Amino acid sequence: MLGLGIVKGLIETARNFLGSYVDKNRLVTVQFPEERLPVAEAARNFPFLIYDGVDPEQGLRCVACQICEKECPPRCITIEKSKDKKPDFVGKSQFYPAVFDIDVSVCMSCQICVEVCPFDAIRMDNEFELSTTDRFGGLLWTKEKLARPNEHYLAIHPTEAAEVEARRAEEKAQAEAKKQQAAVTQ
Amino acid sequence: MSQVAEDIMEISMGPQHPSTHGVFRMDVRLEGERVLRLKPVFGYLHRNHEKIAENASYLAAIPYTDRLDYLCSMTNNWGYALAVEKLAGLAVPERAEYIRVIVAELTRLQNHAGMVGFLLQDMGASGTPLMYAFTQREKVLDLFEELSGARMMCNYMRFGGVRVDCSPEWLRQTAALVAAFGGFLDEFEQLLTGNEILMARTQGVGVLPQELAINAGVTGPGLRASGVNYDLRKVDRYGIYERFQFRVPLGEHGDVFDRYMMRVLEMRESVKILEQALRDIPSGPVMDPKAKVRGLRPKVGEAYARIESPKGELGFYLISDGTPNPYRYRVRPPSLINLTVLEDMCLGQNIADVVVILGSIDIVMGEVDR
Amino acid sequence: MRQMSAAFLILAIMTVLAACAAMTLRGLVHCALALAVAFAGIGTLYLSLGAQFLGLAQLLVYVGAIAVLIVFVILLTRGGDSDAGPLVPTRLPITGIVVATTILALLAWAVFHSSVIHFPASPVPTATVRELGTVLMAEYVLPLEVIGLMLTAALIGAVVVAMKEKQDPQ
Amino acid sequence: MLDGIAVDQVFVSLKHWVLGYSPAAIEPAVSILLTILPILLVFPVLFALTTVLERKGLGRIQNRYGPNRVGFFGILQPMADALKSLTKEDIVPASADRTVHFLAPLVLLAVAFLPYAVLPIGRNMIAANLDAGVLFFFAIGAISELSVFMAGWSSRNKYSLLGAMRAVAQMISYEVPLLLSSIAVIMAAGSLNTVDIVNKQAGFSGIFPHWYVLTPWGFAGFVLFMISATAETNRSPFDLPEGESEIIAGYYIEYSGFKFALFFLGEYLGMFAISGLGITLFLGGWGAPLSFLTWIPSWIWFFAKLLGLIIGFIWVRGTLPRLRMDQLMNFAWKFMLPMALVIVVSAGAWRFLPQGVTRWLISTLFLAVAYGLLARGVETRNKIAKRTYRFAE
Repeated sequence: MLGLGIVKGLIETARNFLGSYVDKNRLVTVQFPEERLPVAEAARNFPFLIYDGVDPEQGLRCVACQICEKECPPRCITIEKSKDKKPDFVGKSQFYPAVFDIDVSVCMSCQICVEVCPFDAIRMDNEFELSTTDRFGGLLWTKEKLARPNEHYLAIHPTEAAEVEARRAEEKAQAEAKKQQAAVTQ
Repeated sequence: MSQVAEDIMEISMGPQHPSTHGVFRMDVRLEGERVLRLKPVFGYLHRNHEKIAENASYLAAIPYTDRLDYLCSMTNNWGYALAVEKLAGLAVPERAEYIRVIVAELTRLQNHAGMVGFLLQDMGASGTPLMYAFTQREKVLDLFEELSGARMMCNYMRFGGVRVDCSPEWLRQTAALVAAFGGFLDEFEQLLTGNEILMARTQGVGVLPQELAINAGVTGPGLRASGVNYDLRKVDRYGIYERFQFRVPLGEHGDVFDRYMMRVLEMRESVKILEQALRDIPSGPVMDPKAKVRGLRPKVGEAYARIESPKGELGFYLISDGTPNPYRYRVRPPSLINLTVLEDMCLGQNIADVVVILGSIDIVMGEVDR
Repeated sequence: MRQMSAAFLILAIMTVLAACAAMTLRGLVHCALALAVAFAGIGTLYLSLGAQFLGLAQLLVYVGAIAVLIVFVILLTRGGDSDAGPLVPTRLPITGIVVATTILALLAWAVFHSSVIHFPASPVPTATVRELGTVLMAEYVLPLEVIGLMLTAALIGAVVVAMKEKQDPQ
Repeated sequence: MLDGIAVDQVFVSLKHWVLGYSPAAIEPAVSILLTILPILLVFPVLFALTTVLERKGLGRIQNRYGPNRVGFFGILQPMADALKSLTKEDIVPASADRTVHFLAPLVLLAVAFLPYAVLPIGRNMIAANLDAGVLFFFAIGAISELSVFMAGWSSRNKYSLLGAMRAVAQMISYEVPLLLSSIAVIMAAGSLNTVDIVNKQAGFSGIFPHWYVLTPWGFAGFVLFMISATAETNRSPFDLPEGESEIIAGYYIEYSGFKFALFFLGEYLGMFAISGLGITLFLGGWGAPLSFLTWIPSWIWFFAKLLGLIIGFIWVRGTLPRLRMDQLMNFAWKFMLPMALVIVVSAGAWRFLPQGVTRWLISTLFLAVAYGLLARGVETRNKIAKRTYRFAE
């Protein structure tokens, strides 16, 4: 019968029209500024550097080993090693980055830098409202803008951060034990 | 002023044409509304993907494969990872194989739904089928974001497994989506498949004969719509596809309606595969522990691996000279090869059909231009 | 002469102007459009005189069909943009004017001396559509059917000619 | 409570009340003005409401909200659209034919407003009670093709020309079924005067009204009338002239700013006018649908039915893809035209057969047989067939 398919189609749109008033999972629109979807835990946008404790300079975990600079596919990270050293969380004196820039306009948030970083110094943030009017300076993030406290990392990626904390605490404990043991043998 | 009616009219559709999927141009010579000649012009989105991959390490090339066919990043990753695993001889743990099948079939669902939505949009249905398809696609993309961190640029697969294991909660959400997808497909078909206007606009339009499809190297739903039984999941049995029971739909006429039905029926088959995969996914590691993340230096040699991506046979050909970056990195783009038969299908058709035929091939310019 | 109402005056001037424009305008499509305006003017004149059916038929047939037909013909034969030749044949304007005035004078004399002018204005016949219909179907049913037949034959003839034309070029 | 008649005639008495104040000399002019002014106000406001209704309706069909930012629930959206179209720059292409380019929207608008003269909006609320009202409506409808052609031709642009030719061809070929499907009603009502047609449908038997749509040939005629009305006003399944995906925006590509808005106003007014005629011919004009509802004023029923038809247009627009040019033409000449003739025959049979079941059976039989044969004709010509698919293991 000629018109039957069209009528069935009309019934289908009518069902959707009425459905959108009746059950919630048909009407899927989220009114963005007022309503916000919860951000997925694993969501990633641009990297940030983690520092322990209070002082971003002292507590910065990054030891400027430049692995992430080499591995980053679009080469958007530029690091300059410092001349002197500072102690890291286990007490070993390490270099630290004098300059650590990420050109956010080049970064494609692929999080390979996070994967290859042996010191858990860089993680992916999920902040996405980052529009700036300044196309060049505004998008070249320096070390100061990138540094974030460890609590922020614990807040946005809880499960992953918990594992990292556990591992670091255990490493610290081992280092302490070795130090006592070294002190005892002296 | 232009010649009119019986004289020849040259029209160039695109690259700013509302219905060429991405930046693509067609120089069409028309007699009245009938197409005499059609010259596809592409290359607007060429980003030198293969040269970049040759200068970068194997690991660094993975995020770039996301951007090949930017609607199905998971299957692109899998194709590349499969090629490198064949080259470097890496084994993949069981659970990772299951996760790969699950995310690949999810990608197929959202790609086919999107394709049908865009096809109807080209036919003039003012966005309704597209909105229904995108509602489902958003649900799949949310799952990808839960799993890999990004909706479309997942960068999820690594050589010898996958980057992150999926949580039981994620598996439960996926099972819920797969269970609801059948209902969506029934509603979708009720709106579209019986529709006389859709049948009139697509049946007998843009016919791709069987031998032309085979000779031109067309693969994927376009080939199966012309009746050729060639699905890499059955031919190559790559990954663990031989463990799942599913069927491959075949068309007879090879016209736009058959290509549309191929997508719909393949979505139903993918739902079957997903149900079986979600049921018997084992636990265990997702990454081969001894596979190094950085500095992969496969031994000298070459490898070609291909998978059944939603667009067709997506192949990666790698030549390694022992250094950390590949000597030659070549992608077999199904969209580009399926596009070569566009003119043969459009000759003699109406200008309104050219847009519909292009929509039925389902091309993504990222993969065509690389 | 009956007292001319304002509306009639405006319509008459509009129609005459449109008719002149249809002759004198340069672009072919402009002429066609001016012609359509003239047809519409005549239609509304009929309406103002109370001949409803005739006025509406005029609007429907002339403006709706014939004007569109002319425009289509111009469009299909690509005449739309070719500018017409010089408007007035420059060589012999005088003889043209002389001939025109003599004919006009002759006509004017005939009209004013004919007996029709002196009749008192006959009452306006109120022919409603219903009576037209019954008369058409009663007394004049044969001519109506013959015309119908002729029109259909013309229609089929046109289709056959168009069909043959489409076969030839192949 | 005000008795029904007063409320029903509130506008008529309002007009007479105002007329009383005007000096005698210009009384006819003032009375004409008082009839025209409401039409010029009410329908553009209805146009504004319909744009919001359309976008929200389409939105809800597609499971999204539709405009809800401007004003409460998006009510002020048409104000925003109007302001936008007013402030937008009005670009006229250099090669365009300026006068015709400028005149096209004006002619379209004039022709769009004229048909309202013969539509009976309420009990004795009709602008011009012409003896041949329906004929006037179709005469004016025929002129709108000229304005579409003027717009398409004067923009001197390939796409707009293609769009104009498509539009004119479509309008001409769908005018014939439009006329023929209304002939059945004129035959049954025995008059071309719209008020007579409405009065003929005014009676009630039991609680059901004597509307023509409730007779078999009337229902088929109404469906046919609405399909050709959709085609006549270039609305959804037939919006080929502005087929976005093929030839961008058809004949009004080169119009921007306020002229573009005028085209939309013209299109929507055309839609209301044809729906108004559909209501008058088939749905009993301002008659109440059920006998016990006659206390509601007559003009409310007219606008309620108009709203119903507008919702129908929006609903169809949200569902159906577009027809191709040749299919559209075939459908008009090979399905709609013969079907309309069969409707006329069935209406004739209905008129001369005695009351009761036989009348129903025979006229429905005419229609069913014709529909079956013609539908099969459409399907074989377009080679439409349900298909089954085989699966390989």
